[in-house]
Amino acid sequence: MHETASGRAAEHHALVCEDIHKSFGTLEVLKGVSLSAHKGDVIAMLGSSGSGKSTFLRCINLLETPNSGQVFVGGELIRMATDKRGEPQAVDRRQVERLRTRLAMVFQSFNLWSHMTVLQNVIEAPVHVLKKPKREAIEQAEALLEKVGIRARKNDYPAHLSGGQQQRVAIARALAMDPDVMLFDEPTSALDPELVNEVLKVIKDLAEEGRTMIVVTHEMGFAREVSTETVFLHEGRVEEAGPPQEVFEHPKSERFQQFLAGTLK
Amino acid sequence: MKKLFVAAVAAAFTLGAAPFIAADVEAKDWTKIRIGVEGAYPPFSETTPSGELKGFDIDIANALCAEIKAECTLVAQDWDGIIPALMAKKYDAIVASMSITEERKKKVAFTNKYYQTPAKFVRKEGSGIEINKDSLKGKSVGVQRATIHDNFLTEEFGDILEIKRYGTQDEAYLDMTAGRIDLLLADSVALNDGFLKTDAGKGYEFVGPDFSDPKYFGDGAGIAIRKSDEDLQAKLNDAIAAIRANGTYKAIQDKYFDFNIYGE
Amino acid sequence: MDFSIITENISEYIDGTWLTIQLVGMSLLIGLVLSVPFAVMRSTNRIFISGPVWLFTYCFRGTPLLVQMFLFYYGLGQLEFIKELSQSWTFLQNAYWYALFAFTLNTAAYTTEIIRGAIVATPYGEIEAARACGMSRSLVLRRVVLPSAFRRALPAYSNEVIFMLHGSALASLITLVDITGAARIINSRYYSPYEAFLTAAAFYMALTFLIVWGFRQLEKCWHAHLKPRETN
Amino acid sequence: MLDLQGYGPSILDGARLTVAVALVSLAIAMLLGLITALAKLSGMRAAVIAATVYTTIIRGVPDLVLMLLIFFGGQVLVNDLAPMVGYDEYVDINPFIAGCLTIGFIFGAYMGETFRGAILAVPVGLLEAGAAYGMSRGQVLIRILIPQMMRHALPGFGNNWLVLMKTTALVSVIGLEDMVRKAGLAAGATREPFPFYFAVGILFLAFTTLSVLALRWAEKHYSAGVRQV
Repeated sequence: MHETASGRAAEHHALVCEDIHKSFGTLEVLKGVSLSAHKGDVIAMLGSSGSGKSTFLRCINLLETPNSGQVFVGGELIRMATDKRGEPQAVDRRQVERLRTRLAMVFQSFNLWSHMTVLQNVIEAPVHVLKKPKREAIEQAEALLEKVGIRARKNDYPAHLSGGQQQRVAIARALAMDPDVMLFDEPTSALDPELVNEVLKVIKDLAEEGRTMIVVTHEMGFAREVSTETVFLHEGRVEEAGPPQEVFEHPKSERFQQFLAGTLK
Repeated sequence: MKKLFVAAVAAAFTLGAAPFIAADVEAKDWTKIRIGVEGAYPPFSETTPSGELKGFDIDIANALCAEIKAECTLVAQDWDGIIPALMAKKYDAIVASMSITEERKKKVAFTNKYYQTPAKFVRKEGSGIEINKDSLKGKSVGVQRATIHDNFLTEEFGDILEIKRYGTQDEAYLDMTAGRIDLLLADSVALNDGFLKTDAGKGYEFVGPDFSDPKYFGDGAGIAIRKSDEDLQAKLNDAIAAIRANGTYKAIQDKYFDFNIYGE
Repeated sequence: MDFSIITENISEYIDGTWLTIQLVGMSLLIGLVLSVPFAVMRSTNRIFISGPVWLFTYCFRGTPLLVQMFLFYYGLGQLEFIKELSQSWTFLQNAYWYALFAFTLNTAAYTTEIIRGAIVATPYGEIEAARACGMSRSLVLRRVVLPSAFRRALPAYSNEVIFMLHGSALASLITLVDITGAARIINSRYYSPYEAFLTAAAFYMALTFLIVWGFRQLEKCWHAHLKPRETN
Repeated sequence: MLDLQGYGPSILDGARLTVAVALVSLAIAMLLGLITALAKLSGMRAAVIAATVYTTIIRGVPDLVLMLLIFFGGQVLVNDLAPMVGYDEYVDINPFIAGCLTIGFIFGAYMGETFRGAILAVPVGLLEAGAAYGMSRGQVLIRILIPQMMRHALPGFGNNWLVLMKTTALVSVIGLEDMVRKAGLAAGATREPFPFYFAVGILFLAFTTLSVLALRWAEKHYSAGVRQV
């Protein structure tokens, strides 16, 4: 498998996904989606709800296991097979766990651990998964919290923070893993409109630093301004992809035109 | 939900509550007497599979009732509540092999004795336990709670023996055969007929002397009544004398025992 | 009320209290230790793992503790091999261990269901976030699911502790002299139910308040994340 | 096996009594529970204090101790009090009544808490609507509050019922011939406790199972007219 042309090409990419298919029961959500990201790429994924963009993102770190297709992280193929009941399964759970530490994810609903304080949330995985010394993890966490502008609240519990603050903590939590690729799953969709910008600003700063990111979003302006490549998904397929200037100004696909005009629901 | 509630109450009453609930208001002419018995103290009183009471105490109670021409109801009651229930007027007399002791006389009145037997220890054959302070040290002994035997053990051996107290004599027998206690102390006849002579009692034997010190064991077993009911006490005393004289007592005794249980 | 009965026999009650505390404390401790793996097993969707645990909790929660205790104490005592064993292992002759055994399994069954309920109620997103960090299954369980489940289970568990304290009074029915056992001895010695049982009731009340107070302290530090935000 | 050395029928007899005790106790508990809940919500100082003391005592003292206290102490009390009010004959508290009263008394406190929560869950608007149509306070209580409350109370009620049923085993201690005591007598007489207590365990399990099924049905039934979420 490694010896395919794409396999070799994958070695030069931070992330390569090839022909991902995913079905839930009889419903085929992804019908062969491919994507590759070089180091420093910011890929914005657009699409109406039900287009499969979140599912695709979850297939990358195997929160959902694809029915077929290949995922390479830093050139390494995640090995998958089908089990006795015909369900796709990762072959080596250890490998998946190891690769996930390099693919940090930020969720739509933050998913902070409610029984831990802000600081505990951020140092949890570095200490217990990456086995960093606790002191070092705390130092790093405080710097990251400073960066997302929320260090003053480090001893509060998530339930006592606003949505925007929680999402910034979640971003700090992801950064603490020092990941190769960051996955954002509609990071601003659950936020009140006035809180959206504080989160987008943090993500923008990360893009400017040269972080490799895949952002599933509804924020068109953000995609246009920040991404190096914009991908439009429709009904489980890539309808349009390319540099933002190109796709936003000269959209080829009729559906993407409708989407931009706000008529595609 | 209201319907459900009414149905529940109705069901409960038809299921067998009703007979219990009628308030008992009776005049004290002693044509009706309710007698408290135990039901777990063979051979004096025990419960058959069908739930009936039988035994020496039961027969005596019925014979006495017949003698005073009263209509009797037997009420089964666990031992450690048997005196409080009498005082609370749950019944009028206790025919349950209750020894006549000074301690109890502070609370209730007694008729003359209707039998008298000594207390004895039982041990497992071959256990080698003797009834002296050295041999008994650290041994465990089963006894029925709140009996004269309990008092006797507590006072005389409480410091060296481990006393295990049971609600019924039957439970003490169960633990003896389960090997959890080294000795039993109880009425010798109860032990003999209720335990040693049964299948379960094989391999166990009496040990040590008869105990009948009146300080603990009183003056035999009598019928307890409330102190205020002197007329009933007189009636019962007459009845005991009568069944002793007319052979009824001997007939009952011979049904259960092959010796004179009345004592001296 | 005759207070001299109480004062003269206070040492019986104090000894009884000590036994009650031992029985309740030990059975709760062992029961809790058993119930955590049971609850985890019960939460899996593999029937041959969760099934036996379900059966265990169903039987122990569906029958009275009194019957369980009698079944263990008198029922097992009847069996030949237990009789033989207790000849060499004399501790088997002591009612204490049977009471402890029955209480432990009983509380383990209830606690298993309490913890299982709390595990099932873990927000799924928190589990996903942990997996997305690369945590292994056991690490997710240890660091995220169980700590948050324990916190959620605390109020229900404090009730279970109080029920267990109440249930321990049954030990007096198999010759043990706990608080209730002391009261029964006093009652049968003096025929004074008020003095005997009201004193016992007072001792239990004191223990209950102690437990309630203890759990309140625990909730203070464990439930900080649920408190409404402080306004300043 | 069903014969149990001749004691089978007697244990079944005891089972009947167990059910009777459970149902009568339940009736008492529901009544007391409703009174307690209304007392706590009444806002009247004396009523609130009385109800709080009641629930606190029940939460603090084991059922067995309460049962022994009411059985041993209650009879003495009643018969000490009876002459004072000029009633000279004896008043009999038999174990059935003592048992049902005790269990009803205990579970009245738990039912009270359940009902209180359930009443608080009824939207005030519904009661106001009743009042707006000219219903009296009593009518609002019986026609609207209680039927509405029942649905919210059902899960807690079911729980209390399951616990209550198992608590009936305690009446065996005060000499009531329920199935546990029948099993005890049979165990003593045959010297073989295991099969009897085992049978009683199975019977309790059967009662529990039946109750759970009935409660599941009732929950469906009382959710009629309520949208499933």
